Amino acid sequence: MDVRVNFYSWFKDMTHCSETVVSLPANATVRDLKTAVFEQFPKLSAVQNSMLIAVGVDYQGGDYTLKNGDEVSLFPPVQGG
Amino acid sequence: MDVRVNFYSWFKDMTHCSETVVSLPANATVRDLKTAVFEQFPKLSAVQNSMLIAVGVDYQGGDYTLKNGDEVSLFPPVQGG
Amino acid sequence: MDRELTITDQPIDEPALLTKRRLPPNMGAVIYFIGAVRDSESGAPIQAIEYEAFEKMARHQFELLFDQIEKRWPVQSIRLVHRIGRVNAGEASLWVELVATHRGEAFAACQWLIDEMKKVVPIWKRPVS
Amino acid sequence: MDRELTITDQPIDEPALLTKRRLPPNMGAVIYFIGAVRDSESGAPIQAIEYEAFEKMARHQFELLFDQIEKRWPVQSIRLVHRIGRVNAGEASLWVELVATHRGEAFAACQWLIDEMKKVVPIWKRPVS
Repeated sequence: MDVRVNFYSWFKDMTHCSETVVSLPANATVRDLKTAVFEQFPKLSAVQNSMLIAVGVDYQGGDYTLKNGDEVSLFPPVQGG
Repeated sequence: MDVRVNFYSWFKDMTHCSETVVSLPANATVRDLKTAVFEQFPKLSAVQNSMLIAVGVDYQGGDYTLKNGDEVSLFPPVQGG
Repeated sequence: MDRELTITDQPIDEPALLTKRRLPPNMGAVIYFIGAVRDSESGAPIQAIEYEAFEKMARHQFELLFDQIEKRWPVQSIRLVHRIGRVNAGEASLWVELVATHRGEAFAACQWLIDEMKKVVPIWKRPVS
Repeated sequence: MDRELTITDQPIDEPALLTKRRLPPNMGAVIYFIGAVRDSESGAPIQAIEYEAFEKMARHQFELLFDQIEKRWPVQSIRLVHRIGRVNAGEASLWVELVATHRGEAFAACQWLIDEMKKVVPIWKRPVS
């Protein structure tokens, strides 16, 4: 399946893009997606400890199983206010 | 010396007046003043545990030595806001 | 610390007070607290509250509290308005504005101020039913 | 609990927001918190902050926080405005209004809301020097 991945804030600066699409096997997890994204954008793996991950509009952990049509967002710590 | 005593809030209702003057010996303390006031207004002694006492615009305890011209205020717990 | 204290028998004009806010560009947080008269007290309906103040002492006690805040928190300014006399239910009796660099000290100082004023500032309430 | 959430690239119009306040007569406490952009960041002068939001998720995360407040404190209403895009130093980026019966819950809920939003609501800052 193809999963769209969005980047926000300075993650966009690191990847030089605001979104990408990664191809994953059926039943792939968020963890699998991260691995695929880090292959495409190695710099991001260095900041994975401060990376937040959302599927749709909810935060999800590595074990979350992705399904077709899911949209994943990767971004640094938020700083509203 | 003569000391003016002011009452506020429901202390006025208990004493039926907003102020009085008590005559005290020189070097009398706030404690002496309370005794004199309670003689004049016995009802007040029943609420002395919730009585606040100011000399001028500052709170004072029983040991405070009064001087000529001091103005004392007796009132129940405050409730601003 | 800038301070402005008003004890008044007139309604609190929040829009006018807002217009006069001074917010220097190095300040990041503003808090307003508005205390309003509720339409019941101890379960019984009321029309208003009549506030009585020993005004001269109230001013002095407010200033002592402001002194304490100045010592304890880096607060830029406080404006406080307390209404006295009859205040109808639904109307504001207390308005406080506090400007500070960060929200932590603004919240801490504002809460402390209101808690303490209710212990030491000689103002009393009398419900009007 | 009434809620009103606005994410906007326009200046926050505090007087207009004040005019639209709903204060039912059984409510005793209103708190406003205004977060303003300061003219320095980490010691260096800045002109503005550029706020970026993942808006759809930001709205959802704000609503989840409001849900939590509704469960935890007896709050009557929350109105929250967060500005995005360029916000010049001295201007407000965040405006929160919270109406409650008593001040204790108003302060607690307001502080909790701001602390939590800074952890979960996807909005980011970029200083403009």
